[in-house]
Amino acid sequence: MNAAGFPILSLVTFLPLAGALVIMLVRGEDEVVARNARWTALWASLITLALSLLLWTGFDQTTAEFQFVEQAAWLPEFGVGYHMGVDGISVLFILLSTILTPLCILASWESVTTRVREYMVAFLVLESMMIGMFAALDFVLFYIFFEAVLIPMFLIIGIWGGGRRVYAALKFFLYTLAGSLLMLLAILAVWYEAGTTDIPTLMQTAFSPRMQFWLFLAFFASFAVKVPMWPVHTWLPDAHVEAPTAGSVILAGVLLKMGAYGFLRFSLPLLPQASADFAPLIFALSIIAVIYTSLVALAQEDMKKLIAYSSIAHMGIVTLGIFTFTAQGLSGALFTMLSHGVVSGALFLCVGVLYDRVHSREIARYGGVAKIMPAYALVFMVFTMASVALPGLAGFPGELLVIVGAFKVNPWVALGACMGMILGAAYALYLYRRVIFGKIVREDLKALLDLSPREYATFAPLILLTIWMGVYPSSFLNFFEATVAALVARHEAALGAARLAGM
Amino acid sequence: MYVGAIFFPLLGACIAGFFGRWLGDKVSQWATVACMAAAAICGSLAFIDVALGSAPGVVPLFTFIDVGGFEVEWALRYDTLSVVMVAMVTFISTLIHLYSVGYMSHDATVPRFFAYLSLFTFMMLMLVTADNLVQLFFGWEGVGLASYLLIGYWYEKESANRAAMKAFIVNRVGDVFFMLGLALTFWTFASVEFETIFAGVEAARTTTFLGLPALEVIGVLLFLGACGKSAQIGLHTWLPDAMEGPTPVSALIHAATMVTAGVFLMCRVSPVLEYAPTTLTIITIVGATTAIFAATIGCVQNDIKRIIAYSTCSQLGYMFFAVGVGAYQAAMFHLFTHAFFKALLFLGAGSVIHAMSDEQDIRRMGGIWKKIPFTYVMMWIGSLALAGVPYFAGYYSKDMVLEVAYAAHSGAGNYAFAMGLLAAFLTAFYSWRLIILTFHGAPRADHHTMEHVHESPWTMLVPLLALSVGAVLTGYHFYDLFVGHHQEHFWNGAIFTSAANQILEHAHHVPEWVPLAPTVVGLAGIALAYVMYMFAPKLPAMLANALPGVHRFLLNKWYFDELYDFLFVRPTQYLARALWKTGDMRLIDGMPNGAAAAAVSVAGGAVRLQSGRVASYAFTMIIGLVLFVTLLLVGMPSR
Amino acid sequence: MIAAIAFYLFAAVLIASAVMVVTSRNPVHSVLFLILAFFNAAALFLLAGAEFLAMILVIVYVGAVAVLFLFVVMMLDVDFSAIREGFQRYAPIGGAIGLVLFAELIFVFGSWSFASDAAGLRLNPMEPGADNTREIGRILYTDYVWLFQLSGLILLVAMIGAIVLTLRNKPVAKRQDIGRQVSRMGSVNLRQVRSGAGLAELGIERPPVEAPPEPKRVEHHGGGHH
Amino acid sequence: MLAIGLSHYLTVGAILFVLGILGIFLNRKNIIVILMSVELILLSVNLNLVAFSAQLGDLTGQIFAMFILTVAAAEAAIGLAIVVIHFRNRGTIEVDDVSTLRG
Amino acid sequence: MSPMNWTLATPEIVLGIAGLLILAAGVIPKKETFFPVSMAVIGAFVLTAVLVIGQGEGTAFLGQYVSDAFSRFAKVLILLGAALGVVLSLDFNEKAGIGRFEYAVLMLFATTGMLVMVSANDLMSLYIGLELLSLSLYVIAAFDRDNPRSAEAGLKYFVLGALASGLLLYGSSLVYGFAGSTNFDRLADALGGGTTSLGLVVGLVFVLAGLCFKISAVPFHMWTPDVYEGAPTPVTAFFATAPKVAAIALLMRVLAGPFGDLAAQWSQVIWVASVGSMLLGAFAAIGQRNIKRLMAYSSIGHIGYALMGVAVASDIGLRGVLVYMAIYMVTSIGTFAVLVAMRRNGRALEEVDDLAGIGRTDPAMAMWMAVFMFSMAGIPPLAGFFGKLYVFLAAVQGGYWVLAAVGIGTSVVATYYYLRIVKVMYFDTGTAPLDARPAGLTVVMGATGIATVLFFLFPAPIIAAAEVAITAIAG
Repeated sequence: MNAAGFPILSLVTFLPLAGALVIMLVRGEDEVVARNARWTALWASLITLALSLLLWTGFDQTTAEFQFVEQAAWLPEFGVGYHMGVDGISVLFILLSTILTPLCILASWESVTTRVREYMVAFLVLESMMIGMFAALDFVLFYIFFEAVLIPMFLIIGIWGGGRRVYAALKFFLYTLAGSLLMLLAILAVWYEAGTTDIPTLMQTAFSPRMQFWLFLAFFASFAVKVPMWPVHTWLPDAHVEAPTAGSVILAGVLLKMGAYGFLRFSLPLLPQASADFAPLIFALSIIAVIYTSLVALAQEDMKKLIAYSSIAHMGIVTLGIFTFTAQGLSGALFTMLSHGVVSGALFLCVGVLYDRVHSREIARYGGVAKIMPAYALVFMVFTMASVALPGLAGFPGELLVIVGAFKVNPWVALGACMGMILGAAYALYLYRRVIFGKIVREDLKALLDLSPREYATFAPLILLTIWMGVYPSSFLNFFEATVAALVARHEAALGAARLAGM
Repeated sequence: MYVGAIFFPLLGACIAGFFGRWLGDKVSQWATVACMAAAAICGSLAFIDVALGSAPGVVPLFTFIDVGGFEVEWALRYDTLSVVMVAMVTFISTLIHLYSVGYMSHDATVPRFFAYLSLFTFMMLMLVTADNLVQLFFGWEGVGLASYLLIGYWYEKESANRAAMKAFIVNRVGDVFFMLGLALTFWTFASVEFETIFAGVEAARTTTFLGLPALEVIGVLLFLGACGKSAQIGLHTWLPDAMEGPTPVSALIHAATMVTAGVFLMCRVSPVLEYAPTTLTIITIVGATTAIFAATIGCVQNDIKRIIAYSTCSQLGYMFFAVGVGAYQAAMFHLFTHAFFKALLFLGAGSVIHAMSDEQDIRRMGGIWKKIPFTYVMMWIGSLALAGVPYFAGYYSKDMVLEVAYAAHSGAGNYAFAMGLLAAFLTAFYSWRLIILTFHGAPRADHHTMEHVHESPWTMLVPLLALSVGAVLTGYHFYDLFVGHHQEHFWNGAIFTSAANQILEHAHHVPEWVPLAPTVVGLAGIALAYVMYMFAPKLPAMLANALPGVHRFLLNKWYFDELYDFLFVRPTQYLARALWKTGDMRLIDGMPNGAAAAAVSVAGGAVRLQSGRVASYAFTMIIGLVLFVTLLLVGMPSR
Repeated sequence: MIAAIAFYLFAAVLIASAVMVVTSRNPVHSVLFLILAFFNAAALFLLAGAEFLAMILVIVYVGAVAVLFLFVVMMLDVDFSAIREGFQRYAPIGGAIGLVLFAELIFVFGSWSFASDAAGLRLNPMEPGADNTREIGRILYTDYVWLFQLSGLILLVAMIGAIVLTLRNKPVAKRQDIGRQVSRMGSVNLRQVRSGAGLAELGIERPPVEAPPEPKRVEHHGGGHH
Repeated sequence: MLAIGLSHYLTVGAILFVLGILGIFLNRKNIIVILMSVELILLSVNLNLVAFSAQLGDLTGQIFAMFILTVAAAEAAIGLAIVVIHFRNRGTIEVDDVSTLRG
Repeated sequence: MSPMNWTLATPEIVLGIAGLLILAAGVIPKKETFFPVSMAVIGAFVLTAVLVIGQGEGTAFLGQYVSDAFSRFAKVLILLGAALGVVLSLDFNEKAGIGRFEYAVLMLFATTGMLVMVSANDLMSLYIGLELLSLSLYVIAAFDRDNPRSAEAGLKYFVLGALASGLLLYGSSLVYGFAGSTNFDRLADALGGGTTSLGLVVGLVFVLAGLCFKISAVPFHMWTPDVYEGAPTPVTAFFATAPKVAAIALLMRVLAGPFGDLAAQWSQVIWVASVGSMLLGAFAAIGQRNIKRLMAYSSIGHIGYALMGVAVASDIGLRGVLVYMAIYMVTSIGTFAVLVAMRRNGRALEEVDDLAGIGRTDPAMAMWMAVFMFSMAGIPPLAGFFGKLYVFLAAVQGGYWVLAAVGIGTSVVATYYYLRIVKVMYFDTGTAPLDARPAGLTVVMGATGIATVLFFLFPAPIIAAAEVAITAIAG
């Protein structure tokens, strides 16, 4: 069956769902239900995490093939099957999802007090869908998971969110839905054209340039919204600001990766010609995204909004890297996705720590926090620095690789990406300075407590990861080395073939 | 030993940083000092082994990145160039740690300070022992971080925060060019390992990039990176502001070590620069300009630390133009000696500030030399070394730098020589202006402060003493090794000079007046300072009144900050707000929101058709029917 | 020739009365014109040889449906004078649409053609000279028994519907209750009466009339105000 | 079979049909007139069917017409019943008053 | 000519006779027999469904009746919908004072009509079945006779329905006139002859108009919102489910069978109706406050999607329609179960805002309602997504890009108002909890909800069944 000897991917995917079911069945007093829901959710996600670690240990880094493959009939007459598997691109994202979820549950331990059961159910369902999306090797299956994520996220933003949560939730939902429906059309067209939706099979299929053009546009519509790329990014700040802390973490940590993952998984391998043709457009949009959103971030007055805008900028780096079609650019993009998942998730957790205490995200409301919460200040500093791509922390290797990769394609693009580094430093430090540094002017801030043990437990793994990724990135890069190499090779082969055909 | 020299400071940083709260101030600060001392011992041993024993080596650690040929290893490269730096950094850092024990004794968060300091040292050591550009960049940014943290150490001070941020961001601007240079290096040499690069330089001479020789572009990019870190003109604005940090920090980072990283980088990539003549010319001109530019500003500043900061800036200019004319060894030599006397000056200034209850404005000092004689002497030694008075360290190195500039016999070289000479004069002038205003004359501080003026504790004085020894002796002692007859054996290939580059040789054969000239102008400067501030104290004010434009121009630091504010900061802020409020909120969000509004109005229209009247409903049906019949009768052109 | 004249005559009257049905101000007049229209249509059926249908039309429509209309019109007791006169304000466009539809239909009829094998596809070809009523009866109860039964169901539904919607069990309404009548033993006295005895002799027998319940007396205590 | 051309019958049918339709939607008076207009439409259908039946020499059309008559009677009954309850509720059977449900 | 073959029609005959017996049994007892009669009716439905499943293939009554896989598929769906429709009415009608046994009997006869419709193989059986259904529906729409809104709904439905059946008949007469027969098989023969005439095409359009009225496709949809709003909620639920399935099944049979050769013509008409329905369904519902009215527009939109599959006129498209309708029906019943359960202090509620806060006060119901709304919006992995998937697949395969694009656009718009309901339930705070709901509704909600959620696990059987069904009419 696979390296683990049992259907590990399905288990990892659906275990959280089982946990959700258990939680739903809990009955009793509100207090008891809430407590049980929390613990059940935590255990479910921890067991999932433990299982998913088997993926880490069992993964064969030397091959670009799909591993841990599972196949079952689902809709055989349509050529649609239940096909799961991971390669170097997806395996780490599954791990990212399984790591972030328990942390999110921990982070919501006390801050979520209403409708705890539903909250935990939503989170576990969300986890399930995310993992499934990364593991799906069938286009329709992928789409199902891809879209299903919207439901729990919509509820999480809408129910446990802030003041404008309704607007934000609706915007989030409709924006992404509009994009992905176009992708659905493209999937159907592919399905019709190739007679199957099995991704490994599709990768062997060559589409006509005209078809590629339209398919790419449709995919682009969906993934660009999800990434989000400029100018369809405005849902993100709103969603982030209104979502509860853990929601923001997952949103930034995993959901944003879905778009870029889509580019990597579908646009590049399936549509090499169109990808190459559209690359300049993507570059332009990415550079605009990097500079534009960094500038906008500089003007923000809300902590979460600032970090949200910074996420857009980082994702600009990611899309840039993907479309360089170089091993460095692709690896860099993947690594940036991972590191951004950890780092921006952690940054949102940092904001959450303050929000839990003061119930305000307004930057001007704070100042001088370092004085009373030194440990917190240190944690925040680590992630801020990681976010500005300080070498030795998680953010750096990815950006370095992307810039190196981009430099080959077009030095000016690389320069644009570098501008993001400067501006990134500016807004991140500006935020840090206004929140953490300075004198405490507000009386109520003086009574704040430093991190609690639970918060330490939340941050510790993230800090470790951040440093690990920064110091020893090759332990992660090795996972996708083979896959990326294969991807680049295939891309070049396809382009070469097209060029030959053109002559 | 090699590893220990680098990682002892990190150990110290971790102890103080993570456990400082439990260990207490005393334990953690002495733990870091001990770690630093261990590192210094390791560093000195390494110096003896590698530099004096000519046994370079590389200590590989583990793989950092390996993607599609982009291979980066964590490794410690020990050759003469790095080991000079290691020894110097660990030694001075140890002294400054010790000094800080006294200086920071009244601070609330001592462990934090020591953790930062040790962290900085670690990063600096990583920088100098880097085996490849990426690792160098790691250290490069790492020292930037430490510098940011230390400048902003007193985070409750708004100005400190501002300065810290400025330092980081201005450095970032330089770093961006570094990174681009790194990328270009990789695509030119297919590697970022120094060994491979140096081996491939010869072959890469013909490579072009955007129509320019790739080596030149790499050189310029890396030089721009170095400009940021070493505060060359244009990117220097952060350095004076960085004086917001505690004085030991200024001594360690903004005088002795970090700011010289740019020079170190230039020397490190000497094989590339050797084949990039245009780049060298640019470096020469920029360096020379910085030297004179910073010196002019230094003459009118009133903050004791800022004066020394501008002096540092100016001295860095010297080093750069030495690099620019191809005399890397001379640059390194000046770097080496400068580290001692500039650290000495800063620590001395710190001692003064300590004595004056944290007063930094020299206009409110004066008349204290009898109360703190030891410091006074130290300041004298430092200033003498700085001014290039014979037999002090600065004399040897500065002379050498000016000699090579002269010996270059190029336009840029001559310009550098002239500017260097003028700057030497100004250097001497402002050094003594500082000494005189600080120590002599009538006390201008208030009575209360004057009563508290006292000599510093021994932990501060011992480092001063040690540095003063260095400031006196290093020049004479290391002259032969660095630039003299043993230099080739000493450098042992760590610095590459092409066969055509015989600049050191030429420098030893310059006309007689050239080596004398710095001394003469230095003494003249000292004399002028005495005239203006000791004997005719009204003269400066008259001069300022006579040339108001010049004075204001210098006082405002050539209006660089204002210019940048106008060119970059304000437009950025404006653009940020405009993009947010107009771009995002109005234009981009306007589309979906507008679409939503449109949908609602369409909905209103659709609903209005539903009038509730049976007759209209029937009418609609019939219209539909007629429409369909017509459609089929006429025939629809296409679906 | 006579047939043609008859056709035109009946058709003209039919159309005229149809117009009157639609435009007549008084609904009673409309119903009456509708009846006239039915009669004329029946005549046209006859002309086309559908004698049975013609009869049914008269019997069912005129005899039942039209009368039902009349009945309801009368029953509802609407104040017709209050009903607004005239057409809706979009009568012109309505008329135009009607005209277009009519024109299209005419256009279609003008180019009417049958399927090439229409004759062969007929299910129930008429025997020449066969009796229309007999033929219809024959196939309606045999070949079309399925639909015939279903039509019965439709009528049943109509009946249920009409009853369930309009029938009200008002407590005051007098209804025959056979069960009660049959079981009514004690309250009615049966008495042997001599035959030939008239009312004058016997008088009118009436059930004993219960005295109306006394209004509840209200106790006034103390004469105080409530 | 037909004494006069098929198209004549069809034309009369069409006129009746259009009149019936106009009666439904141009009528502002009472609902009962709408019901009568429906009867006119059904009559026109019957006329068509009979005409075709005669033309084709096929009895199916007449059978169809029979069923239509039956159903039309049932329809009339139910229609009137609904009109009655509507009148009971509202006290009017004016067409334009049947418009409380809208939007 | 096929023989009479009575036994083939056993399900309908049994149902009809059961109806008569139940009617008789219901009249006799003195007290109101609504509940037992309803139970008997449900029993009759179940019995009929069993018979339908075992029904043979072939034609009966000289070709007026046909039984094939298609009719069986549709009939099972219809019976399921009808049975659940009766369940929904049980408690509601009692409380609304319309708990009269005739209601259930009329539902039974309406269902009989539907069965006749989907088995119709002749224009006449089509008409009779349709009228049996329609007349029953007119009555139950106005069943709450003392409620002016209900009476008005009945009146509107009746007037427009009568007009629609007039159009259908007029069209039928033209078709008959062209082909000389009303039998579908013979019509197919006549049309297959290659001769088409304008008269036939116009007749077809009239027939289509009549059928489109029943499925409430634009522009024959006008009755839908008013009737949905005015009729008692269980009646609305019934309207929205089984008759829709029956009518669209009939439409498919007519179009794919006898008129299959005219696909080029009717496809254009259906195309327009589809686009119109999708657009109207998406936009008109946005501002609605009455949730029944909203559901009316929603159902118009859904019919638009289903018609997309019809317009494509391919096997895949028709199969998509069947799957779509099956899913739509189940989801709708669930939704209406929730609407029927909306009652506070004994008073039935119909406003969207009345759902406010039930996410907190009645989490189970809110969850199911959310499931239904997301499913209707077509969000995977819920069943509604698969329905859309199949019709979109058909559109893409047929190259109907405009249809697909309109479908996409309207999906997004429509999602907005479905989400609004979820928003009201979960994000808003309500005033007071709703009354406890009867167990029957809970069961219906749960069953349909679970079916909606878990459809993705086993989609294959229903799709295979639809495949077989389509082969029967189009193959």
